[in-house]
Amino acid sequence: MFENYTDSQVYLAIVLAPLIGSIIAGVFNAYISRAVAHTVTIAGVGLSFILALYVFKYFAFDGAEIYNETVYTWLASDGIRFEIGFLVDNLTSMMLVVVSFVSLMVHLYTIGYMTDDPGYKRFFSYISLFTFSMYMLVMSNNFLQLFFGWEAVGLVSYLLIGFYYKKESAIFANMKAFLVNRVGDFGFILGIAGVLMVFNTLDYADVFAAASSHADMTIELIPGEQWSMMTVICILLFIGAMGKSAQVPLHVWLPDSMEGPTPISALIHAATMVTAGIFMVTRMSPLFELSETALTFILVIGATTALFMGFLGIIQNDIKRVVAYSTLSQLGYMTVALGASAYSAAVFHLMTHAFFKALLFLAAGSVIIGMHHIQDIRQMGGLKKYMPITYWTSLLGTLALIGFPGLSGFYSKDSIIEAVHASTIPGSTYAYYAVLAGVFITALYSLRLFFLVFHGEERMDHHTKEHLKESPWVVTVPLVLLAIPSVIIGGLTISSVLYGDYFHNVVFVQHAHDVLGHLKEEFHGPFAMILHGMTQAPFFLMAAGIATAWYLYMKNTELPGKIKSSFRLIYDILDNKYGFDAFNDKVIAGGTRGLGNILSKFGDIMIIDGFVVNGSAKSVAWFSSVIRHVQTGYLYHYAFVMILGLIGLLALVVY
Amino acid sequence: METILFYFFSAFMVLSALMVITVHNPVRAAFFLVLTFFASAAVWLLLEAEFLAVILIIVYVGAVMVLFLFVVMMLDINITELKAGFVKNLPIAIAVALAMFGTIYYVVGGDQFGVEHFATPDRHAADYSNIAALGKLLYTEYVFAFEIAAVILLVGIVAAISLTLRRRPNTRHQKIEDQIAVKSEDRLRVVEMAPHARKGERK
Amino acid sequence: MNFVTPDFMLAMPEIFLLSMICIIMIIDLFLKDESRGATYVLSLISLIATAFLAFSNYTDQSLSTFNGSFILDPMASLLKISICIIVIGVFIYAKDYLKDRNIYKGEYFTLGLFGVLGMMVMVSAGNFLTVYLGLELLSLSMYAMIAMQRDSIMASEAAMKYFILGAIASGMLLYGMSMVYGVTGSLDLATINKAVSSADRVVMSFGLVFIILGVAFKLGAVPFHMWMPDVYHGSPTSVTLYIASAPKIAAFAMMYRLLAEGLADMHADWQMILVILSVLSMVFGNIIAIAQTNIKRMLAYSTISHVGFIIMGFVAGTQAGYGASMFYAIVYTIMSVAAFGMIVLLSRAGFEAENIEDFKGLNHKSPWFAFVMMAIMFSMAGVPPFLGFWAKIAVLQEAVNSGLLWLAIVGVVASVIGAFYYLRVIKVVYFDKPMDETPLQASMDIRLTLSLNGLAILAIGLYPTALITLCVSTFA
Amino acid sequence: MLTLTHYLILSAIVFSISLAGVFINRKNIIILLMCVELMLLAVNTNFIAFSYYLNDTAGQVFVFFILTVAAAEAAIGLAILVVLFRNKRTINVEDLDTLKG
Amino acid sequence: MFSNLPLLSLVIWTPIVGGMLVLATGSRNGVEAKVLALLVSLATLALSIPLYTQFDVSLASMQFEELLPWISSFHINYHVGVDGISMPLILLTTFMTVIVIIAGWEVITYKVAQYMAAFLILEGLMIGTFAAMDAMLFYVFWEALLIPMFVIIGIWGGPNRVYATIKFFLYTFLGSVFMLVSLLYMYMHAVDVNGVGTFNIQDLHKLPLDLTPQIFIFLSFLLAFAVKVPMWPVHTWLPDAHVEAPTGGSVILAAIMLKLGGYGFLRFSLPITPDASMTLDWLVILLSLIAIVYIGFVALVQADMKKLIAYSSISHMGFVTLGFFLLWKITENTGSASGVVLGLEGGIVQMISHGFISGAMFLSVGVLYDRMHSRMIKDYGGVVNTMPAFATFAVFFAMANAGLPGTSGFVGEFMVIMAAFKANFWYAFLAAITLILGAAYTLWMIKRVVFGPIANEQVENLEDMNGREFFMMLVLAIAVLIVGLYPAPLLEVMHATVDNLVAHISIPKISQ
Repeated sequence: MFENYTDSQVYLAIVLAPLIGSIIAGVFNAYISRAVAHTVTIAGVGLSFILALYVFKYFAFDGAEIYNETVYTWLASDGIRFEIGFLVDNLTSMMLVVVSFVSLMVHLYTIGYMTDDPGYKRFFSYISLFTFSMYMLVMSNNFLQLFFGWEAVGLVSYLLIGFYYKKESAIFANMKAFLVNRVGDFGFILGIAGVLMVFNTLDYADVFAAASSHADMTIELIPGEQWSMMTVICILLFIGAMGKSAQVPLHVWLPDSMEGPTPISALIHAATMVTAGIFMVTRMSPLFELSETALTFILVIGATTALFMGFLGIIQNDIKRVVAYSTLSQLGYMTVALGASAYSAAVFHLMTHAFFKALLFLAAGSVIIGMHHIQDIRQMGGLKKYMPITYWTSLLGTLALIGFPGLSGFYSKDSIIEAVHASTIPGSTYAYYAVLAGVFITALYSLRLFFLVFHGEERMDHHTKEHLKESPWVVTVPLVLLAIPSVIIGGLTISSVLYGDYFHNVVFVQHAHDVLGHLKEEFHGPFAMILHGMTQAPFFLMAAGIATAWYLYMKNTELPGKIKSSFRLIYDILDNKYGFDAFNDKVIAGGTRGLGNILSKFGDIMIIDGFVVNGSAKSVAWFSSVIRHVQTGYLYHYAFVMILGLIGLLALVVY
Repeated sequence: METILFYFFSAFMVLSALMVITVHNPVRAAFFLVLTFFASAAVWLLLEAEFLAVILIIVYVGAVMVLFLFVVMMLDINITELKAGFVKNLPIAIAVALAMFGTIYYVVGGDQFGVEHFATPDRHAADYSNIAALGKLLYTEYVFAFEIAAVILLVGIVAAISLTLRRRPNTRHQKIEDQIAVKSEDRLRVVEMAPHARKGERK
Repeated sequence: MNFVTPDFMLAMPEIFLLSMICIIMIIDLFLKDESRGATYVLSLISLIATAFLAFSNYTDQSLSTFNGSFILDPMASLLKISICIIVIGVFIYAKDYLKDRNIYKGEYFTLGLFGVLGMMVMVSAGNFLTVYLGLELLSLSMYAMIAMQRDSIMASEAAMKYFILGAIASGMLLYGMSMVYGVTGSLDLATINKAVSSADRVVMSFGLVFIILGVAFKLGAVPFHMWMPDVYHGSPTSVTLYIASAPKIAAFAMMYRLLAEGLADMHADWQMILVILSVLSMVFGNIIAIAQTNIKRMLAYSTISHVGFIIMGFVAGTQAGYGASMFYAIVYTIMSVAAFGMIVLLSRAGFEAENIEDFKGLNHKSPWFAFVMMAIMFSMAGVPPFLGFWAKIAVLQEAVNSGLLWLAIVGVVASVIGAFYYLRVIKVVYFDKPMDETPLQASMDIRLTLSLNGLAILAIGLYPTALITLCVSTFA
Repeated sequence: MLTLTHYLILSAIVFSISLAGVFINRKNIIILLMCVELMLLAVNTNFIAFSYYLNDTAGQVFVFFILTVAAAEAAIGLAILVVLFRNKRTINVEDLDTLKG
Repeated sequence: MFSNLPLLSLVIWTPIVGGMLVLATGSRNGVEAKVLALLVSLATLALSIPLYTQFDVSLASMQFEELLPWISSFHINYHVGVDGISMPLILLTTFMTVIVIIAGWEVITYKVAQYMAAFLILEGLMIGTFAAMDAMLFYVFWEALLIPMFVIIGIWGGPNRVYATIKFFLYTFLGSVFMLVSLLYMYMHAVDVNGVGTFNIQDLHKLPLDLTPQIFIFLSFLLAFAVKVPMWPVHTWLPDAHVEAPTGGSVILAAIMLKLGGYGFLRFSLPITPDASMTLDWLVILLSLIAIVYIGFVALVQADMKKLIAYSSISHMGFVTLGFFLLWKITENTGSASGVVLGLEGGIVQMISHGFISGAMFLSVGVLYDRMHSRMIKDYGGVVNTMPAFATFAVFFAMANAGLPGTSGFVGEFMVIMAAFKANFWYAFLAAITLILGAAYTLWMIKRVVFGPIANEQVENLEDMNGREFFMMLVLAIAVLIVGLYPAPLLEVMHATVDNLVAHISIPKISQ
């Protein structure tokens, strides 16, 4: 189909199509109609989706060679060339498809969702720009461009979270998101600097090729303490991932990011951008494999995120926030997989999660449209009969999320749990129990949400109820289209992605860490996995979760309130999200401002300016005003000074 | 003999100098200054500077000191007022004088200027004319300086006159040229009278 | 005794000037107050002619006549020309000021010319006697000029103070001369210089200090500066102009004649003393100037600091150092005469622009003269590209060259302190609103001269080569 | 036996006295003027002594000029004094304090 | 076609002479002064372009060199030339001056001719400083440019302008006089081909000096340049000067004048006193890091937008000095010189980039100030509602200021951090904190000023940018983007020069 075009032109087209759409919609904002805006952006993303599919086919089925070429030299200095270039391989092509597909869905969905919004064209411009940035991120062939994409998606995320710029909470959330991400980037850029120091290049291929030969390098961070250079670099890089992929303790921005319009919650804060960290670590597997310490670190962070963020999902009442905490928890799962060296599993879960989580968000958006922008689930209930398509697609998404056997989520999540179980990396035991417990929690909060929204009594007010109806087709069609992969993609691809050789030239795993290779021996096809899974602990935990949710929110609806009051302390802890926000607000932000004030008032104004600068000026002026009185006006004083000077000089010279 | 004269006049000179600065009445001070000059002229005579000794008396005592006295008399100064604060200032004055003298003494008091270095020159012969010697020098070697000195005196004259000469605008002078140049028209005014001016009527 | 007939031609400028003064005095006697302009014009003409004569007399050798009491060398010619030019400026600036205050009398000009003559004598002096006489001729003229504003309490007070202190200082100078005469046996500078090595060291140093006192007093170096603020302040601006400008050149010449020509072998001694004077002058001059509100007084203290710099160049004791010092002295007079010219420009009948506040909003009244004022102030502060900068460079270079790095550092720090009060003047000129809307009333000739003066500060600053070369080659 | 030193010390004493006079008199400017005259007298004595002992007439010539200048100086000084007195009605040294600072 | 013209001199003197002409249009505040000023600045810009197009990037030596004797008795020459370091800075100057002239177009109504002339003269002097190859010529330009800046702040500045401008002047004056003494000292020791003293910078580079004099010279240079940059703790003049300066003054101050300090390090400190630089590099690094971190915190709490940006400038300039002085630490730590050039070039790029960004930031504040006459953050809020176009640019430049990749702000910071890591992990660590702090203070300001609901009535009545303002912002935004997206051409011109510099610095002047 594209034989007449060179590869690089195709890749450029993928990247540039959404960019051009974005520029048209953004720069010529005032001169084009809404229809033009969404047409050009959708056309751009659509084109890139088609091309992405082609590229995917090219790699997945035709077994194409890895493409690694430079587009242009960004800058060259000191003999190091910093370039913009594309690395396209199986991982990239898969990511391209996921990103472009979800993006396309979100574009379509937006036509319906944002229809009344004055910032309609701006929104399209932003999400197309985001798509472009995400492509740049996943297609980069070097650390620098990765960082470019990394920051660019952060920027768009910032712009989109603050999309409703009049809303105080939104503009607070977007700043918070950007800053927390910046903390991650702080580590990330140091990691990149470390890479540059060790390898003197930022090109993936060169770095990975030389990685193992530098494994023994050390760095003296604290005098007398030699640290493994690789560990330092990997942890620094992972700090970047923690920011972007919202791992504890840098997760605080993600729930707040729900201030943005729902489509971007689906696209950015569930399916694509937040998984950039997972993608990055996978990409860097040749480095991470060299440091067990780093892997342990990842494992512990991931497990903590997976479990404890899940807890928070249980008590949230905002429909989007529940899904957001679920996203956090799922990102924890992926991270755990990374820590267990099961990179493929992480990416696999990334992919399945992209579909069903996008689905869930969009469904939530659909509900919000129906509810006229009420997001509190306590005011919902019984929506099933008003919004059937939304209901069914949500159900599929929910089941996929909780890992119901046979759906995509089941395959990916179970694989992760198994992989962690098999892992021997320090911390894996903790991680295993965490992710296991997470299964129960996931089921509990997911079904809680589901029941409260779609079943039970109708708690919305009369006025809302009158206008309650199913969303228009531009909203429901993406739901349906997303539901399909949510159900089937896992089973379809698990054999090749996870246990096949799909990632053979992308992911590098040391033999000692090769848990997936270990699992591969027990894998006998997707169907067998379902059967096997039904006998395993996760399944029972999931079932228990469903049952608990049913009991608490369908059967005995008084109980949650009672539990809440009898476990007040725990509830308060959860309600305060373990105090992270308070800590950040008071200690970090407050401390920073306090320090700034001290340095400004005390350091700059008082000591440097007041004491040294103005002080010396004042003392000269003071001295001047005093010494001028030597000039008394009296002749004999003048003469006296003269004589004194004379005698002084005489004494000096003569004696 | 010379030594005695020297000590006598020196003591005279120093004491009068001290009186100059310590008496309160400027008239007395001026007179003591005159005495100092006299004593000093005597000392100069010991040093064979006859001409200078003479002009010191003539010029200084005769002209300058008289000028001083004249000014003192002319200015109506309240002498009692000028007495205060004398004791207060004494210590510092003594200190300064002693320090100055000490330093000079340290320098000249040694034997740098003793006989070994500066032997007492022979007296000049009786027909030696100090005036002639100086005059010759003044009009040959030092003619330039002499001219400048003349200019300085001119400046002194110009300055003194222009500073002190007052033309009082409201004093009446006799203006002779005006008196001579006067014409009849200036003195005599012919008034034309209207022949029939009625009483009470104004033009 | 071999008497050689003096070569009167060498002293032609002085002779001519003296003759002219006498003529002017006589003419002035017959002039009515309304036609006093004739005196003014005649004075200018005689100065121009004198400058021309000095120029035509130029020789690159060192000639002496009048039995050694008169020296004509390149320095003498250059300084005489400078003095004449500066005093021409002074007279032009002073004219309107005098008229407005009813002190527009011939004596101002004749005494001024006598002063010029005194300076010329100092510049050409070849022995102690001519130095002293020149100095006294200059001083006496100045005392009289100050007191000439007879109804002014301040002027007479200033004159009295200057007179007493000046008399004491010249007494001291004479005392020093007598000591040096005593041990060297001569009044002639060249002879003294030869005799220094065999003379008694202690007495020589002793005399040296007194002589330096005389020089330093004339220059106004701390601690012999006390007269300057009061005299600058108290004198009518027309006279301050005069006192603050050309006499510094003469004082430099006096310093050169006495120390560099007469007592060159005492270099080590006088260098130490001059360094102290230089430091004290730069530091105290600049610091005390900060507290001043009267601009004349401020400029007096500023002069003191400039004197410190003039001395700084001198301490090197090298030919280049004297050149630098002389360059500074000339540059200083150009700036100083311009600065006081500005005061005159702003003054008018019944109004003395004496306080810094009086310069408020000059930029509104006349952007051009605001610029001139700025140029003067920045030049004094030593900011390039104005002339004063090069003067500072020249003397600093000499200080550095002679190993007195610390002196140079003190100098630059002092100049930073000094920059503060110059900036304050510029601030007043440019940033403040005017207190009244009275336009400038100065006549055309002042405006023109002052413009030229200001332009010179900028133009020579942009291309100082000629002047610097002239000064340096003078001593080469 | 008189030596040069004697004369020099004599003049030193007079010189010091004249300096002391400057400080001791805070009331009367005329006395200050007289002190200046004393100072010149000391200098002159110095010169004459040197001149005598050096057997060099130049010193005497110098004294001649000093006397001349001193006369002119006294004239001008007294003229200024008169001007000052007319303005201030006082010749008190302590009253000369309009200019200061 | 231009080969026979004294191009560099034309670039220096056109604005100065033009400024005089503008002055001559008088104080009628007529439009002719503005038009003339614009034409002069455009002409200068046009004249400066051949400096780039005809620049031979392969040469490390001076190009467009001109040498005329000036002050023969001190062997001072009118000697100008450009190399890969100064040429971009000159272009930056000519470019920013045009912007500043446009920025003052409607805003300045008081003494327009003087205003425009001051900027033009300032431009010429700044270019002269960059181009000077004779140390004394450099110093003359360096000091002389204080004068127009002093006047600009003093006449058209804010209420506290007198304090600010005098502080500015004295601070910088104090800084540079010590340099003067050092120059004189070196003049005494330097010997050029004719065997006499010289102020020729290239000869000074070769001047052999012992370590002790080197250290004193280095410290004097450090003081001079540190004040200008400004480095902590001699930075406190900058916030005051910026706050009080008119918009154009702030722009020039931030965009160009601060660069003079950085330029000085490259032209004087490093090559003339390499051994002292090596001995004292820790000092500069320490001060730079303090500037980056300490000032970052201080910037955070500023209530005045201009002050905030001023502090941000100080913090950003910390990268410049940091990059310049990593040299020895890198060699010491890694044993190789790789990364040295990266740091140096990073510092230079940071200077250029900061020129655009800080200029743009101050212009943004100026746009607001012209409408509301307040610089206080608290007086604003929700500006985006009434000024969407402005808000777009404001956010863009804020992001650039925060060092977002793709904008020029990233390039220099990135390069310096990369180099810093090679020298010492903790240098990079502290430097990278700017990623957080820079974003924090910039975005917090944006949040409070631009976003949110309309805060008050004045904000509600704001009008969006007019064509003139839009144009300025657009041009700067394009510049920021170009440098951010494709900095290679910019880097290319400086490679040869920087390589040469590094080669020169690495040879000790003293025999160990």
